[in-house]
Amino acid sequence: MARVLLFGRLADLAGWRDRAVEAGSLNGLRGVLAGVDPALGEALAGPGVQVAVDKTIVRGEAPLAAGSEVAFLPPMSGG
Amino acid sequence: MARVLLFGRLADLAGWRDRAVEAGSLNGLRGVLAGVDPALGEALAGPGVQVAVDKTIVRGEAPLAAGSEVAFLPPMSGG
Amino acid sequence: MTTPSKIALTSEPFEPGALLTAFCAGRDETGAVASFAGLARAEKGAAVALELEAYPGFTDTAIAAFADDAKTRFGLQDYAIVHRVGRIAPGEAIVFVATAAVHRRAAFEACDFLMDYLKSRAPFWKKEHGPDGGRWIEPTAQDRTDAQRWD
Amino acid sequence: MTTPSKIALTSEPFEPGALLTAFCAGRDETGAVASFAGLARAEKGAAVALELEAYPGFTDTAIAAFADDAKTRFGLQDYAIVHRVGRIAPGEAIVFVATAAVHRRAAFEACDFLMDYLKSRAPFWKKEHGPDGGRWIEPTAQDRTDAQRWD
Repeated sequence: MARVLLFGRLADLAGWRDRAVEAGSLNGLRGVLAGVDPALGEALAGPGVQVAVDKTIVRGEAPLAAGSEVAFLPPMSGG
Repeated sequence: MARVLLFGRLADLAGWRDRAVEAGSLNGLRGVLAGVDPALGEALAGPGVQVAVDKTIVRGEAPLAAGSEVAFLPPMSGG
Repeated sequence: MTTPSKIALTSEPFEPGALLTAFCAGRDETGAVASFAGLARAEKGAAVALELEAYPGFTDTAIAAFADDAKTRFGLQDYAIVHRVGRIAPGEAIVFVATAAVHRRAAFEACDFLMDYLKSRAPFWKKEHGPDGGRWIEPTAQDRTDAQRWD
Repeated sequence: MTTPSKIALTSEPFEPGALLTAFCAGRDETGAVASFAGLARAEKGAAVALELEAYPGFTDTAIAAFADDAKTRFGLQDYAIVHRVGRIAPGEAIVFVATAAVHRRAAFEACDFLMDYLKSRAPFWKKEHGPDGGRWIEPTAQDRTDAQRWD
């Protein structure tokens, strides 16, 4: 199980911001999320959305260990 | 009588900073001060020393009314 | 200076003046303390509240990495950064940055530099709540221009 | 803003943080408050005290004229300037400047501009007291360079 965190407009779109999801890789996780909520799946793949695994930005595919924290980060606005 | 104020190193040099002096003009006042203390007279005429009469900078000669306040201002250092 | 430089994210209102008092204490070799307080604007009623979201453990780490680089770049003795998160009412402080240096040029430039980063590139997500609801916003063109001054 | 901009010369120690608290109060349309505190340095014992002399009624008038021009030039909502006079111990505040504006660029630049003026051209006379006595000092080359940035 990975812990998935959504921020900003992604959380508003999904209607949740913190959920446990069964997935062994980032692409697998994207597939699960898109299967449940296609609009969210599209938004997660949209321009400017970055992904952090265990608080480190990753690009492309990555394996997920049990207990990994995966955060989807829309474009940052600054404070 | 004019009220004469000295600032910064001029006051240290003269040994006073506030004194009443009888004079009808700025040049007259300079003459009186130089007569009493030639080193001070020279310092007051030195480079960068400005004169304010009633808190307004004046250049050259100026008449002094009774009760005028004359301040000799060495180069300003900023705060 | 032995004072540790400090970054805090807080969901509670804070007082910039109190932070400045703490930051200035015991600084007999500092000379220059520059600071900046960003306050939420009411926009004559068009802004009801500002909502800022951070990712704890990611946002503060990113800010610390940036600020420690700035400390070296500008030769700071010290800095302090406090950033509000959550819902912020008009007039309340959003951010406070203070920088300490021997001379004022370094203190001013570092404070300005840190603010440009915090306002344009730091990992926050910002929602403006108006009378008709909320909207997520992105950096302004001015924010990008300000940040690029340092590149 | 209805807050009157304020200039004060004081022979008593003052607390920059307390001044910032007062300056920030009730500002729900401000957005940006930049401030600067100049503190006396001990110079590892080489500086025992700083002594600043002002000409009341002349110094404050000159500062006010300059600052009011700056307020217009940078579109400030408000400013506050408090300057210590007399004998100042290491670690004590010499000067505090705060500027309020809608956006941070104006607040920062105006604060920097006012400090350059205060440190280099404002009508003060400054004496540094060290272990071996005091000496009157004049603006440094850096002060003149800083001030000339704005000409």
